Amino acid sequence: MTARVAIVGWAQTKYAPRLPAVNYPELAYEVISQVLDDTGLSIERDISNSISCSHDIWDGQTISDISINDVIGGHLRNEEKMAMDGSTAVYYGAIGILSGEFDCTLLLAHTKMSQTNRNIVNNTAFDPIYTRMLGFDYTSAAALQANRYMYKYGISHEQVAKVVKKNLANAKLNPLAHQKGDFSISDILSSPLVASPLRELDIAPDTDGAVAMILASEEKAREITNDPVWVLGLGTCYDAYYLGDRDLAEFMALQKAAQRAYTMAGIKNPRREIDVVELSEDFSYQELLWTEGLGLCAPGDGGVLVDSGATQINGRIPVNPSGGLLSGVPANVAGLNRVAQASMQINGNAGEYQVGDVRIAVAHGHSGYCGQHHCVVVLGKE
Amino acid sequence: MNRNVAIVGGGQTYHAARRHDVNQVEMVNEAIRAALQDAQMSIDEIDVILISNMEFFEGTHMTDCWMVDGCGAYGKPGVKITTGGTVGATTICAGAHHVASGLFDTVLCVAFEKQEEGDTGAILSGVAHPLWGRSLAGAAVGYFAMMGSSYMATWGAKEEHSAMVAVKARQNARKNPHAHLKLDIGIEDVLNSRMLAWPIRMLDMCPASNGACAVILSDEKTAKARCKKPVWIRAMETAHNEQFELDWRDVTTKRPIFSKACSSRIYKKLGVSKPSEYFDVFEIYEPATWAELVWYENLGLCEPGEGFKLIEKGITNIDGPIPVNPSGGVLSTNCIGASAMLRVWEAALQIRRDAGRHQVPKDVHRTLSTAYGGTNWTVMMALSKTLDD
Amino acid sequence: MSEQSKQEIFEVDQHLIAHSNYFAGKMGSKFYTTLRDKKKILGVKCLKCNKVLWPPRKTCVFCFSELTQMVEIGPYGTLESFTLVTYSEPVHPRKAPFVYGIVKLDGADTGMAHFIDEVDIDRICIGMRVRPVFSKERNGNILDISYFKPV
Amino acid sequence: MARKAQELISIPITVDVPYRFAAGSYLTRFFIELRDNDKIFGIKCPQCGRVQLPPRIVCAQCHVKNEEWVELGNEGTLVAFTIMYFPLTDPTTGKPHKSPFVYGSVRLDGATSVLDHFIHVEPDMDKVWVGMRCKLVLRPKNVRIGDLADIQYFEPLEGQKRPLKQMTQ
Repeated sequence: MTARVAIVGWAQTKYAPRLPAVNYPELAYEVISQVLDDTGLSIERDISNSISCSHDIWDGQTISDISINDVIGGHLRNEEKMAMDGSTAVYYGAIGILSGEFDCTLLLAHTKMSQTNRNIVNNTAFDPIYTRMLGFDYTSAAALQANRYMYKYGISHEQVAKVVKKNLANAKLNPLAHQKGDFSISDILSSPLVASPLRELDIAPDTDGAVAMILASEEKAREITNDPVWVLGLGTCYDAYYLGDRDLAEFMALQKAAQRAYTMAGIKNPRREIDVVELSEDFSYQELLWTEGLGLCAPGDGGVLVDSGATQINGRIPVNPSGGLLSGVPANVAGLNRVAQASMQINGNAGEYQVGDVRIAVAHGHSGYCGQHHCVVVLGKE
Repeated sequence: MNRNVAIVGGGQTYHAARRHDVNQVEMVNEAIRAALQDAQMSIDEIDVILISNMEFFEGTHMTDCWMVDGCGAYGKPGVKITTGGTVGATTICAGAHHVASGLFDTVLCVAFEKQEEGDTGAILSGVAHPLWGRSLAGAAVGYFAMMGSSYMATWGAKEEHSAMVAVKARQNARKNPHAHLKLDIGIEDVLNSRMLAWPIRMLDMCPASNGACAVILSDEKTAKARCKKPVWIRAMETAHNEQFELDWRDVTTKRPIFSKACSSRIYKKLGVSKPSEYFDVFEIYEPATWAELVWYENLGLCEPGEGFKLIEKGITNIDGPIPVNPSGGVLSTNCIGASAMLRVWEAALQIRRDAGRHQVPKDVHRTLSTAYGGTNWTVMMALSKTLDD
Repeated sequence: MSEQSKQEIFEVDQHLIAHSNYFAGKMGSKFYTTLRDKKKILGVKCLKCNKVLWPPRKTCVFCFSELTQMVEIGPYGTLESFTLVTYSEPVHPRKAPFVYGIVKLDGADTGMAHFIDEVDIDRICIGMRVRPVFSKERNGNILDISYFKPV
Repeated sequence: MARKAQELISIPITVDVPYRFAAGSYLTRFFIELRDNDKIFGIKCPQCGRVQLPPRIVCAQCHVKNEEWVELGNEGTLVAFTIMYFPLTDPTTGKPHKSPFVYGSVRLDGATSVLDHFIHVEPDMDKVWVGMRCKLVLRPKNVRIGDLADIQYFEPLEGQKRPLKQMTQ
C-alpha cells in the first residue's frame, strides 16, 4: 500500500455487566467526546465522515444509527453504519481514506447487551427456512463447533480451560475489564455447564460498553499525533452459511482474511513477525481455533500452543494480554476493542499488561455464528 | 477519488408484491446473475461482495451471511453496510471506495428487500425512539401528509398537482418491464383513491415491493478493457439529519435542510451552477408524491414554490426537458433496501441508452440520483457517459 | 450533573414483535412437501463439485453453479458433532435439557443441524450412526423431523 | 400435459424480542418532571440556544453537550397537522388508534422543537388550522407512568377563530 492510514486516537468506556443509567447514545457520547478531547479534534473542522457499528436488533431500534447520528456528528454530514463486528469499521474506514474521499474518520461501536436476551437476538441469525425453528443461538452453535474441534484434533478440556485461566488472569491487569480473577483449571471445569462442552466461564459475559476511534490519512495523522499506529494490512472473508456446510473445526475464512491482511502488510512469517495478537474469542475454545487460523501454529496445534505458554503475556506470541472478550467486551464492540487494545500495545500504553516492545500487532473480529465472517487488521509502529 | 470508478454492469429482478416462488437467497441470485451476464463476467472475476438490505426488515439478523450462497460470496471479502432507505446508494458508494482505494479492481454491490416476508409495519414503527413517539409511530404517511399540507398552504398548489406526480410515475412504470405498479391511471383515479392521511391518498404513496438489484463496479483499466459502455461515477455525497428535528415537512423552514446541503456540496464538487441544464436525467427517491415536488425545489431544478409548475407543464415527463424518474421511481417500485440502488442503476441505463421503452428521447451525458431514508437522510450520486463529461 | 446522578434509574420494558412469513422457494417447497407427504429427505447435487448439499439450494455455495437435480439422501446418517443444552429459552421448541447434533446423512456432503434424542448422554459420540424419527403430524417445516436417534 | 401448480411452502415465524430500555439521564428527568410535577422541560444548547425536545445529550447542530434545563409552557402553537384516516396500529399495544383522528406538531411556548401528538378536535378541515393555539392535557396523576402517553393530547384553546386567509383547499 503506498498511501497509508493511521489510527490516531481511541477511547473506551469501562465495561460492566449492566449500565442502566445511560441509554446507548449517551454511552456512545462518552467515548466520542473523550477521543475528540484526547486528539484535540473537532467534528466540524476535522472529521470528514463517521462510521458506527451496531445491530438494529441489539439496539431495539430500526435503523439504529438514527439514535447515534447526533452524538457522532452526522447532522448534515456523512455517517454510515456497519451491521457487523466492530473490526469491520476499521476495515471500511481505512478503505474510505485510501479511496481519497475522506481524510479523517470517526469510528464507533456500542452495544448494551443487558437490554435484551442474547439467545433470542442470535436465534434470528439462523435461516428461517431450515434452522431457526430448532431454537439455535450462538452458544449452542459454538458448542457444536467446540465439540467438533476438540474431537478432530484431540484438544483436551484442560487445554481449553487454560485459555480461560490465562485471559481472566490477564484481565486483572486491565482496569476496564469486569470479569477477572485467578481461577484454577478445576474451578473452570466445574463452573456450571451451559451447552456441553461449554461452561459458564467459557463464554464471554453479557456486557455494556462502547469504543470510539479516529483514523486519519498519513498527512492528517502527522498533524494530529507523534505516535500514529499504522494500519498495515486488512482482510475480510465470508465463509459458508449453514452449520452443516463446513467442518466446523476448519477456518477457511479466517485463513483467507489473515492471508490477505498479511500479504498487504508484507508479513511472510506470521509466527515470527507478529509481536502480539488481540483476537475475538467469544468462547474459550475459539482462541485456540483462531490462533490456528491466524497461522500462529499448524491446524490442530492450538492446544499445544497454549500448553507451551507461548500465548501467555510474557510468552513468545502473547494472545489477548488485555483479557480478551472473556474479560467482558460486548458483542459488536468486540473487534473495535481488539483494535484499540492492539493499538495500545503498539504505543506502549497498555500499562500493566504491556507485553514489551511491539512492532507488529494483529487484531481480529468475527461476525455471525462459528466465525461466518472474519476481519483481520495488522497494525504497526512507525 | 484516487482512481476512476465505472459501473460496468448491473441487473435487477422484476419487482412485485408477491414472490412466493423464491426465497430471499434465490431472489437476490436472480439480480446477481443478471448483473454478471450484463457485465459479461464470471463470479470468479469479482474481488469483493457488498450485500445490503434494510437491517432486520425481514426479521433476520446478519442477512449478509445468509445470502452468501446466492451472492457467490464464499471465500470472498465483503462487508455489510446499512443506512436505512439510503442503503442501496450507500452500498454503491462503499463499492466505489473499495475500487478507488486501489486494493480491489471489481466489486459486486447487492441490495434487496423481500417486504412480503417481514412485518413492515412493526419494523417501521421501530424507527421511532422507543420512549419517544413509538406508540404513534408508523406515521410515515402522516409525515408526508404534513409536507403536502404545508406545500399547499404555502405555495397554493392543489391536490391535482400531487396526483399528476402519481400519474407520471405509474405511466412511466408501464414502460419499465421491471416495475411493480404499472398502472394506466389518470388524475381522477388518484383523487378517488382511498384517503390515508389528508392530503395523502393511497396512490400518493409508494407500494411495498419484493425485489433485488446488483451493480458491478470496476477501475478504469478493467472498465475500458472489459466494458463497451462503462458509466462513470463522478461524485458522491451523503448528508444525514438529526434525530428529532424533521423540518423537511415544513416547506417554510429557514433551517439548513439535508437535501439542499447535500446537493449544494455535490454541485460544488462538480462545478454545477444550473443543475437542470448540467444533468440530463434525474432518478430521485420519492416515497410520496409531495416529496417529488419538494425534491425539484431542493435540487434547484426550479425556484422554491415552483415545483408544482414543473409537473403541471410536463417539464419532468419522460420526454420533457428535465426528465425525472423515467423508470417510474419509488412510487412505482419500493423494495426498500434496493430502491436507492435502483435509482443509480436506472440512471446508468439511461446513459447507456439501454433503458428500452423508458429511455428518454434526449441525449444523456450526465445524471443525478438521490436516495432517502432514516430521519431525512440522503445519498446523492452523479454519473457520466465519459470521463470528459 | 450531580442532580441527575441522584435520580431514580428509569427503564422501560418493551417487546419488538414481528410476524414474519418466509417462503421456501420452489426447491425448498419440494423438499418440505416430500418430507411431509413421503417422509423422505432430499438434497441437491452439484455436478461440478460432485457434491450433494443439504439444505437444497439453487446455487452451489462452493462453485456458484446453478443446481437443479434433487436427490434423496439418508435416512441414515453419521453424527458429526453434538451438544447437551442445559438452558431454556422461549425460542426453543423443546424443554432443556436436550441434545443438538449435526448429522451428515448418507449420500450428502454437508450436514443437517437437528435434535438428537432417545440417546444415553454418556454414550453419545461423534461418528455414531443415527436415523430420523418423523413427527406424526407434519406441517411442512423442519420439525416434521422430530429428532434423530441412534441406530 | 397439464401440470398442477406446485404447492409453495412458507414458514411463519414470530420474532419476539424483549427489551429493557434505559431512558438515560436526560429522558429520565423529563419523564419524572412530567409524571410527578406536571411540567414539561426542554434542554437548551449553550451555543445556538435552541430549546430542544426531547431533552438529549448533544445539540446535533453544534455538537456540544446540552446542560441547561428550561421549563416550557403547557400551551403552544400548531405548526403542522393531518387527519389520519388510516387505522394506524400502536406498536406498543398492538391495537389500532381509532380513525379518523387529527395528529399534529405543536411548538410549545419557549421551545424550538415541536412535539408530535394527537390533536383533540373533530377530524374536520374547518376545525383545525396551522397557527391554532393548543394546550396540553395530561392523564390523571394516579395513572401516569412516566411516558409520552402521560400526555393524552393537545386541545385547542377556547375562543379561537380560524383565520380567513388560510383556506386549505
